[in-house]
Amino acid sequence: MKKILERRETGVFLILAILCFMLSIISPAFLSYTNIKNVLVNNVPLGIMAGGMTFVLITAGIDTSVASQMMFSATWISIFVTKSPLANPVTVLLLAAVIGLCTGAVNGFLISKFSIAPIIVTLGTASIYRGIILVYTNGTWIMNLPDWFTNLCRTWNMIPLPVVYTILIFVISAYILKRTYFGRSVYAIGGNRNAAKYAGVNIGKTIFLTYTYCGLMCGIAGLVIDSILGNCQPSGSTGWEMNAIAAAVIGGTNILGGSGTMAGTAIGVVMMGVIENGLVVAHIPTYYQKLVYGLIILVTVTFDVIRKNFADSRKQTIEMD
Amino acid sequence: AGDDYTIALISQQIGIPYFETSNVWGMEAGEDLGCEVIYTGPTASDAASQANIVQDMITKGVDCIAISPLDASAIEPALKQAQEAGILVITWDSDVTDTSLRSVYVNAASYQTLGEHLGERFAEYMGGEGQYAIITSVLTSQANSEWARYATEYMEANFPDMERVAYEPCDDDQSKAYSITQNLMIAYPDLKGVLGVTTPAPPAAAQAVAEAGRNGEVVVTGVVEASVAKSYLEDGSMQEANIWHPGKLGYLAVYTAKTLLEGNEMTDDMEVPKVGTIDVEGDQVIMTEILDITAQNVNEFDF
Amino acid sequence: MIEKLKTKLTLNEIVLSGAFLFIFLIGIFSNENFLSIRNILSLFQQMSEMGIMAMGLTLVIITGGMDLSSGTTMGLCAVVSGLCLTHGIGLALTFAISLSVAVLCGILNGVLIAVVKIPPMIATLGTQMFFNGIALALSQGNSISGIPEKFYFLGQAKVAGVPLQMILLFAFAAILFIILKKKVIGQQIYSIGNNSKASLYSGIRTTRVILFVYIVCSVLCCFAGNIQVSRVATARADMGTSFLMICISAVVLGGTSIDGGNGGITGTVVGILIFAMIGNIMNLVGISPFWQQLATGSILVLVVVFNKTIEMQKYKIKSRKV
Amino acid sequence: MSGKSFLKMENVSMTFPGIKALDDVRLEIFEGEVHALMGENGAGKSTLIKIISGVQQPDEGSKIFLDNVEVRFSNVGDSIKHGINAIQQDLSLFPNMSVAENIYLGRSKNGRVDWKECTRIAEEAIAVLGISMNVQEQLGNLSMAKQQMVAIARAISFESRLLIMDEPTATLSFSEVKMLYSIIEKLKKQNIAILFISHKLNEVFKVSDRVTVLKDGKYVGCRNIAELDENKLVQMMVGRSVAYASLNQVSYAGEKILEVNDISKKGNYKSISFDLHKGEILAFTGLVGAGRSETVKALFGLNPPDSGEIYLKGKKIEIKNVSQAIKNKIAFIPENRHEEGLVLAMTMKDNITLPILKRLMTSLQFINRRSVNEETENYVKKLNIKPPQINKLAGNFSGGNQQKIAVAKWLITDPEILIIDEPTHGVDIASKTEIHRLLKDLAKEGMAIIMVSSEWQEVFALSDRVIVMRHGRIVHEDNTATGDQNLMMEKAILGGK
Ligand SMILES: Nc1ncnc2c1ncn2[C@@H]1O[C@H](COP(=O)(O)OP(=O)(O)OP(=O)(O)O)[C@@H](O)[C@H]1O
Ligand SMILES: Nc1ncnc2c1ncn2[C@@H]1O[C@H](COP(=O)(O)OP(=O)(O)OP(=O)(O)O)[C@@H](O)[C@H]1O
Ligand SMILES: [Mg+2]
Ligand SMILES: [Mg+2]
Repeated sequence: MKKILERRETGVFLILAILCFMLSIISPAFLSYTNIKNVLVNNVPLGIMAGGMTFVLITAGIDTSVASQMMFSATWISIFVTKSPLANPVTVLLLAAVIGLCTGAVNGFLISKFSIAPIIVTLGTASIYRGIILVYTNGTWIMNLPDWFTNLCRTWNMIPLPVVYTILIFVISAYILKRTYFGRSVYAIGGNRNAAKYAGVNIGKTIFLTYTYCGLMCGIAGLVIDSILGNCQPSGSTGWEMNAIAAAVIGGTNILGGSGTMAGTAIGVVMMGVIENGLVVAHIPTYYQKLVYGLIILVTVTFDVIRKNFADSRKQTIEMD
Repeated sequence: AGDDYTIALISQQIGIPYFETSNVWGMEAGEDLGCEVIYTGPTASDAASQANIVQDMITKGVDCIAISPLDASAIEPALKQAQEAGILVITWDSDVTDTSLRSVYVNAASYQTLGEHLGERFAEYMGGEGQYAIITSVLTSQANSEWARYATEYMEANFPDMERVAYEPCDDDQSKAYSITQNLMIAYPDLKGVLGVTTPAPPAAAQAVAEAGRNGEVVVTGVVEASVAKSYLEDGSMQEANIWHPGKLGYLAVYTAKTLLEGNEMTDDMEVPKVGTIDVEGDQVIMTEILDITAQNVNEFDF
Repeated sequence: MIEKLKTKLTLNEIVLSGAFLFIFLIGIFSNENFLSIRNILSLFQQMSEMGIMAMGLTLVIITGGMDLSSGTTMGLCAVVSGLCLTHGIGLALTFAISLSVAVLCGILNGVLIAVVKIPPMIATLGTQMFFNGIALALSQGNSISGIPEKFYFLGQAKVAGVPLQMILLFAFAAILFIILKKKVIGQQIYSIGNNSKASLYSGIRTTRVILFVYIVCSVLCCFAGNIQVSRVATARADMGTSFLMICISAVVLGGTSIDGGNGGITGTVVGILIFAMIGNIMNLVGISPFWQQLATGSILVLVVVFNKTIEMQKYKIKSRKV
Repeated sequence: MSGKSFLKMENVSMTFPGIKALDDVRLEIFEGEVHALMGENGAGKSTLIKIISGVQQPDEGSKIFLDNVEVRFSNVGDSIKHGINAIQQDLSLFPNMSVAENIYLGRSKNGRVDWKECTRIAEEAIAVLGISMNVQEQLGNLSMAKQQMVAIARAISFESRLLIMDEPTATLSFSEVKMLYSIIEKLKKQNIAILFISHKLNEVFKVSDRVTVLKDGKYVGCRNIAELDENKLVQMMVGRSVAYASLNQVSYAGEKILEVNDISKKGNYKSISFDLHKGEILAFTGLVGAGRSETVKALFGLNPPDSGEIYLKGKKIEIKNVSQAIKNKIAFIPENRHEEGLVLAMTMKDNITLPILKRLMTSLQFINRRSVNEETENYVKKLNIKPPQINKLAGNFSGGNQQKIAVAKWLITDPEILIIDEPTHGVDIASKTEIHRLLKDLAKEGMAIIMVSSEWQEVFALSDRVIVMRHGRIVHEDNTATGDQNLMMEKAILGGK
């Protein structure tokens, strides 16, 4: 019990709960099945990206190319399913994975091989990935994705499939982080890079794999967003990388590396979704929505940091009788 | 070499379907008329970078700048420079505030005409009553804001029983438009219609409506191309698309530019190949009708 | 001569100059108008806003910080100026109000970062949305036109044929250069970027210096905003938002380490110039702007990778020789 | 001791840009021996063990043999696989992870992490040290001393054949050091070889069997410890003999300058009262984690008290932040010069003049390069900093000289009270005596000095008065010259009545 109270996620979860409670008073429809489903489904692509981002942030890195990677994958997938006779659920999933692994691996390679600051590499590759699909498609949308494809993300017997996929992905990712050598190396590198090296962690390989994994997540997010929307807008989702970072950080991932959990990120993503949904549900005038949104995020983060600083300053630094 | 003109066809933003249609037709016009057309525009809705592009086109020494201004006044200083450099300036699709800065405005419909038309058509499907919402691109987009404003004013004046409950930006991102529509239907259970004044909005709204199983209960109309609207019109989730032919507009812009460069004039009731008859009123070349695209006639359109 | 240069210049400066020359040559050979005075001046006119903002960011990044809110600060200041001007407030007062808003933005960032100790990326991610929200709320999303003509001097006037904002760009560059290289605060900025704890223990008022840096950054964004308002005779809340990523890229391209502690203004200006030239050349040649995005990203990655490769190579050779 | 050779290194060279850290060095370690590696700061000791543990790769031509088979370690994993484990010089742990995981990490190579196994291994390792600790606790929450113990537990928990310790005792005080000795004995019995680096000569003579000495990256020699005495060893290391004289006979104590009255801070220190006089060297000692650093930091505004008063020259003052401390002419040289003391990536002159830059301006308010250089050179001479290159990056000096730069940096502010935390932490014997002499000279000129030190030898050699702390409280105070040294030690371990 005490453990649960101590955990970083508990605080955000409480804030989220209070927010939901307030919203449900303002509008009873907020807690309806449809609304909850909408909030969850709409944030699935962001959530999957934020999951990959969590890995990257824990290593004390950053990936500003996630949105570009997602649309990169989404664009090729939509072209594939509309043009190719080979397209079926298996090949599409394979394609998404391969594309994601490739874009992620390029990031990972550049970052680990040349030890360049991740933010620079990913800023660069973000424009490259986005540039490639825009040049290729000229920005035109790819419309009318086939039914079998959009059905992959339909609601089945009241169960929204994309949410199921996301839960699955999060559980697997949490398992990787918690239970595998790779996962623990991710924490080790973020916590103390030199110490990790001395402990025999292969830094280059782990960093490479981290970005590749993040790419894989983005590739899958691309598949899901296509399937949810039924068409593909290559210029879409700009700026989502910041949302993904914000979601992970709100969920307790330390941007300086070393800590963070999938559960936290899941809460962070839902929190972002609820705020966005809540602003509309609470009938806040459009012009003030961004203001309120920024304010909530600022307050959440500030509150958390102040709490942590205070706890640190009160910390027993030596053993006293 | 005198008739080897270079025309810069500058759109508000490249990479959105509407202007890509103009691009394709504009290029075609270039080939038909034997002049070089450079199609360009900012990659994001950023008025200052459109001004940069105009400056670079002046430097490049094009003969004519045909521009659809992102912002009616932000582009004026750059156009002034173009005029000073002796370059023919025409506007198309939307106009500048200071009309002395351009020779001709190739007009499909003024903000007011389209805005009111959108309102009228939308209201008809709504039955003249009920709550509705408008989805725009970004709050700072001038054309979209103006259309929304005129549509709202029209409905306020003519249908007192209609109430606009929300005005939301979707950042020209269809996934955001989609979730906004869902949110709106939750926030306003009595919502009876969604008007999208930017092309990603109506299809996304239609999809959200269809998924909620409320086809027809929630009216969706707005500015969107026939090809994008087609499947939604056919499955009944969208009622109507109101737009002019953006391709023909691009074609007409290039045609007008070429005509003026050659020293000729555009005249009323003139027959423009591939476009049709046009009206000329003062310094505006007007491409007649706004298309009302419905499930019945959607297959007649090729854009 | 070359030997002398070699010892004077760092590796990054050589690579950067190489990239610059390369793109410059492409410009010359791809379009005859590229080298015209007119084009050069308009190039500087176009890059000055971005350049001024990037210089502010340079300072912030040298302290090991980050200001993601700089773009929206620029938009906010633009909207504030626009509103003042269209409500008949005089030029001087408008500037004063706009600058005070910038200072407030800088103080908010600085306090969150230096006092509350929120990591800069996170703090400014929050203020980014917040400032943009204020700008949107103030302008109700409209673009504010009808800016009085007396305001046009800032972005449209020329002094002896040279655009005023270009002069401003170089003036700011000179001032910041002197601050960084010759002033106490400059050295303190570098030392905080290198080791903020040691700096604190050395009696440097790190909180003040960080506040100063974020305020300077916001003020420069304010200048960039006002110049743009004047140049396009309109004020919009979204002004500057598209600058952010390019500016960060340019700062890094210019040799400032993203982890702080080193770098300088000159590199940043060259970095911005490179990006501006890419856009300019592509416009002149008539290549789709989508290629610009591709080219910008590729140049960034190529230069940085090239830099690192040579560094590693040099390291190997050197260790063999000794 | 003539065991079987376990590790043999020949012709080992290591080149960094611009410096040859190791030049044709050799080293041979037998099974089950304790081998000391000695040398001045910057002699290349840490570099050599980084090569043995696979952190760094030596230049071509270097040869490493294990059991007379030539090997190459391309990463740390390789060396661990061969049974070589190291405690690196800087504490290499993960503050965000639990104690258990800190000990366990680096083991599971087949991909899975077994948490039960992890806890088991950690508990066993801790038990071997004979201390008790909750292994699920997050490491960052532990005191520095406990963290160091975890590092040791981690190293011995591996099935190693060679255990390398790079200055393991630098942050430990004698009771933990004693424990370490017994562990070393135990390991020796299991035929595990130990490579040991320390600047404390007595330690070396106590535990080691053989010693290899390096100087300036070159091999000086390898001896049985029995063949040596302190003088001979120092001669090998430094090239001359160094007198480790006791300096505390002369006291220059004058009028009272500082009075601390019953200051407390929750979880840090409790009821601290003491006086400080001009020209006096007051030592704070005790076990690591006794709260000495916390206490002296309070005087520099880094850890302000919750209650109590501080009087400077009879006037009550408040020191809430660093700038107030500086205004009151108090200077503080932190214990960790890398993290807190120096800006390593800046030149020596920029480091030294950083605190007083505002004074060195031209009339135009620009930094006056000439006076910066002059001031720096002045202190380079005064403290005999080597090499006297004022434009060299601080990080490129050897440890002892870095410490001198840190001292210079604060002397330049002309403080009345100098607080110095672990003045000779990790500093070699020659530099240590120089720093001691320097501190004494400063006291002679009237400066009041507070010194925190874990090294009894240093405390007794240098200070006029000693304050012993334990668990955040003062348990004993005495004059060094007249006081009973054994009593002091006892108090530090067992506490006062
Ligand atoms: N990464 C590096 N880059 C450049 N020079 C280095 C590097 N690491 C060590 N050196 C240099 O190599 C030499 C030997 O350093 P090393 O750390 O091995 O000394 P040491 O004997 O362990 O000294 P100390 O007793 O102070 O720990 C020093 O001159 C140091 O400056
Ligand atoms: N749990 C902790 N959390 C954060 N910092 C800590 C913690 N424990 C110790 N420290 C820091 O580590 C440093 C050394 O701590 P230690 O417990 O050794 O204190 P000390 O007895 O004052 O130091 P020493 O005896 O080594 O001079 C101090 O600066 C202290 O602030
Ligand atoms: Mg060492
Ligand atoms: Mg201490």
